[in-house]
Amino acid sequence: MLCKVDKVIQETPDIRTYRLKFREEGMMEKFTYLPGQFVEFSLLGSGECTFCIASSATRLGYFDCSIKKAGVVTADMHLSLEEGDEVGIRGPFGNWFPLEELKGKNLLFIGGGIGLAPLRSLIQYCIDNRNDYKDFTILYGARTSDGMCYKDEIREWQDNKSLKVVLTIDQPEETWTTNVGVVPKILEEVVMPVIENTKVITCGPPIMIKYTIQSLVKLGFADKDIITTLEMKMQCGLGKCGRCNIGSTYVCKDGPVFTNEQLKSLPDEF
Amino acid sequence: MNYTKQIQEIAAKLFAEGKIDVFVGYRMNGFDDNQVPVLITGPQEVSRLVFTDKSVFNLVNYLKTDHTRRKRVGLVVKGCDSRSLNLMLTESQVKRENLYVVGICCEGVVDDAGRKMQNCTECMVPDAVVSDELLGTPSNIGLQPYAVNPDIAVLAEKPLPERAAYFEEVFENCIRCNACRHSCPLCYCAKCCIDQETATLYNGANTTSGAFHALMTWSLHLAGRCVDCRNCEKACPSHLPLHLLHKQNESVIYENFQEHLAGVIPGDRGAFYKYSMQDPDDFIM
Amino acid sequence: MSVETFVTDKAGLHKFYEAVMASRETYAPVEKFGKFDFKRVTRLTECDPESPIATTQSIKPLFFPRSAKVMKYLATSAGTEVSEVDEDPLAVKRVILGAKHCDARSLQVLDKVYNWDYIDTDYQKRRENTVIISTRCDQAGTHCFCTSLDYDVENLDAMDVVIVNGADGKIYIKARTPKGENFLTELNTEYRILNIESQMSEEDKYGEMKKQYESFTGSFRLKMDYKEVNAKLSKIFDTPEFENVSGNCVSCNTCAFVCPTCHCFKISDEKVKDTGVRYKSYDSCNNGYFTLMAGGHNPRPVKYRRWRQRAMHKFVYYKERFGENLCVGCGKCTIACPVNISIFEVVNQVSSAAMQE
Amino acid sequence: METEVKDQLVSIEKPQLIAPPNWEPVIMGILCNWCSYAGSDLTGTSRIQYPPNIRIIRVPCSSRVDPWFLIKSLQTTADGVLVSGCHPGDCHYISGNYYARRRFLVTKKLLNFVGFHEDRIQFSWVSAAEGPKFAKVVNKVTEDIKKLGPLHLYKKENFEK
Repeated sequence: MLCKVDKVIQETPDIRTYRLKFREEGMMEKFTYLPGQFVEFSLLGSGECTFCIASSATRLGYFDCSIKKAGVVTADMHLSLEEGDEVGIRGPFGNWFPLEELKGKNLLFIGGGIGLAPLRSLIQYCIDNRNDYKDFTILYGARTSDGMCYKDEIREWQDNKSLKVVLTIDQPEETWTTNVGVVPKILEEVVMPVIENTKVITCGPPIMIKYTIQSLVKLGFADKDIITTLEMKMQCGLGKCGRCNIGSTYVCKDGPVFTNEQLKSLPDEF
Repeated sequence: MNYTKQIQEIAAKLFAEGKIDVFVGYRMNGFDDNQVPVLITGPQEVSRLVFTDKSVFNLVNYLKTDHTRRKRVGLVVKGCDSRSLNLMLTESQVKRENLYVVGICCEGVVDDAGRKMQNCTECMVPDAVVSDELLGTPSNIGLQPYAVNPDIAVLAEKPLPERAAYFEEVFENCIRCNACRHSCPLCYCAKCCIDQETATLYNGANTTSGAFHALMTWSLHLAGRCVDCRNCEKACPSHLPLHLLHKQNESVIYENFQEHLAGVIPGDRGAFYKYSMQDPDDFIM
Repeated sequence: MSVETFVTDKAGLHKFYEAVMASRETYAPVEKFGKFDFKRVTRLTECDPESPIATTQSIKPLFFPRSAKVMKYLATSAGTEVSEVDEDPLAVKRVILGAKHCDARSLQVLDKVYNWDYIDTDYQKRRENTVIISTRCDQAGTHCFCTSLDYDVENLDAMDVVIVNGADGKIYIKARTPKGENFLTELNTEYRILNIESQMSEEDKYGEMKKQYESFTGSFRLKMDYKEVNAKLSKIFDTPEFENVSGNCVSCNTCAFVCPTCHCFKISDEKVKDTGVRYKSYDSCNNGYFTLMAGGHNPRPVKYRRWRQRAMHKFVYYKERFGENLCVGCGKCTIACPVNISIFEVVNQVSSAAMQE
Repeated sequence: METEVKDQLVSIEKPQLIAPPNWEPVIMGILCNWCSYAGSDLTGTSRIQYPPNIRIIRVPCSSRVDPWFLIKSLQTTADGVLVSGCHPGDCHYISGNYYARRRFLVTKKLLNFVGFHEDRIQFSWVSAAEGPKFAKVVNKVTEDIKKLGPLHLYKKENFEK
């Protein structure tokens, strides 16, 4: 499936959001996905890359992918993929956040850096179905204030009275007025979440996930209430190439969304 | 040639004195009379060490792995192995003070069938050139006149299309497992240039021309450095005659620059790292 | 109606081979550089279907090629044109001669991964169009341990036709699957003139084949109890023994490339100016970059972790997921390995060492 | 749909076993920045004609040319390669071309050893003042390669008759 890049948003110096539309009419209707799933981008001449969808299917007509410059393909994308260009898309693959289970619960989203992208999909979905959920907290951390993506959208969320948004950066900056500190610290000191009837959804760099889960467990969250999305090198997305194996689990088929309970049952490779 | 006892004694002594963390040697492979490398980390395993004329693998290869990095290592080297060690030292890949080298005055090793390996019959530096301790009687044969490898001589006689067809078969049989590269002590780059991920340069596809590209590049990067230990050829699952490429380079380098033995002199960096005003120029317009 | 077991002698077998080669595109072990590999053959003199030496690579490349084009494209100023690869050699009906039991078995194992969830149609097509004729080994190789694994070597139905060398130079040819029966019925029947035992009953023939099998199983050097190994390995993820067994591994990819059941691949693009091809080629979990992610995070940066993945995937993970061991006991990896690391030794050593703790 | 790859070149370039009537060779020209590239510039500015078959890549010095550039270009599209640098002694980096000279010789001999005609890989020294020489060199290389015909790497029928 070929997609046309509709809009490029430079979120931070090294993160870009691509808003994609299908080249063929009517494909968008067939392309149904749920928050948490991912697609395989293929940039001709550079290769394939896995990205999660950063928008919700409730926003019709397009989907977003946020891409951080990290490897060869992503570097090529930042270099050459502009509005009006075409990319190949395979997907959607993988599982999704347990939407049914989340209904009627308090939600706490914890994102770090580019890890907000998969959460954004779920956040959008939940905002669009706001009445199904109770309290709504977003904790988002980044290295610097520059490194925060979706700045406009965060402002929107902050204006939305039904959401509580907590932002933090790792190092103090002159213009920054709110919280400073790494995510787990803020989580314990500032957010002080309610434990009952709450589901936590977290995503970020591996090191952040690790410590966030530790402090969540310390706060008293049950393992099954902590949901995360894993990253792993993937190439086919079809459960064939064997790259994303963790134990007998294929991250591309059985993941990328796991609860902490499931994570614990996997071999300790991460 | 059997230094099993001496090597076991040396290794035990080194462990007892606390001079090394790892000893790299050979052990019996457990199913026939051939040997495989072994990394020994304590005195209790010393009895597994052996050394006979079946000790073929070049152990210097293990100096580039994480098992030996930043550790004090004892290892056994034959003549050709010591030359590659010398090159690694020259190219600052290992620190001499971290090594305890047991040199062997090699009388030639044999292949699976018990024949003397071809490179051993041609060997010009049988005695280890780097060592803390030398086992055996040095042969002191000194520099010998250079003789072109017989395989090269035969192939060079053949007309071009025949050679092309022969090498096409070689490249076609290559499965690109990169065992040659990984078993070569002098291929220590963290990321090989053949594994570049840029699509214009990258050559991941497992095709005949991909193998051509990989093997040719590999052999040219080793030209002037290859010590003819034939680790690559022994490692190749397809039994490709990889020595042909190296020997060809070696013969050209010898004929034109009179440099044919890499790694014999400490600090000598190989033919491609120096030049002379008298180098042949006639092939250039 | 099932085709009865055909008994013949050496000459009849050669006639049979010739008939097979005349009927379809044939692949058989061909010697090159002192090793055997499956290649396209047209004459019996070119190949050696009964070679006692195992081929370097299994028959896997005939079903899952070393490198396959997935697609190609042409980028012009008017837009990008993506095309699928046009030629289609998959429709050709093929025969493989001289495959060993382990080779044939590996396809049964691979079917599992290729037929779950997304079905790999190319692989399927190749499978359907190929008849595998297998000669039962008379003597186990140094590194073979197929009888110690979770499949019935004697009555294996992975190959379509099996050839057994019985006593007194008698050779038994038997179809094992409907595909094999159809193939034998369709085959030019000229070779059947050399039938030397027309009176023998099926039971007697089976008995003769059984005898050969028993002498074959007696020749194994390596024997283990796969159930024990499976059970032990699944409990010992964190054992330091993996570090010891992987010590002399040189991190090349040979074991996975020659393994008949390894199926990991990588996708790579190659381009020249505006055109390019996307390939799907073998990859190996022993390769240091295998799980290296773009951000620089690598869950398996060191050798013992990669070896652990390899051993556990073969004997634990695949078993959990698909109910089979991802190892057929062919010993190809040990032969090909530059330092002769044997998967048999690794799993046994690790499981026994971990139990002692 | 995927097909087994025997020869990847065929898919990128359509296989033509015999040189078609209007076939023009593609020659990879790798020129050093200081002498040969300036030389080729001079050829252009002094309006001396030379064949358009050459595709020029500029490198800082002829010793920047790793042998695998040559191998890679022969493996993909080029029918021949020309590498050109400063005359011995004129190197901008003092000794780069001396090192390069050794490498070129070994590369050329090795490629010849595995079945390439010697004229596929050619080298020249062209200084910044030698516009006419550059044209002459390119002319000669193009002529040589035209004589040899297209290079179809590992296509048996057409491999360096």
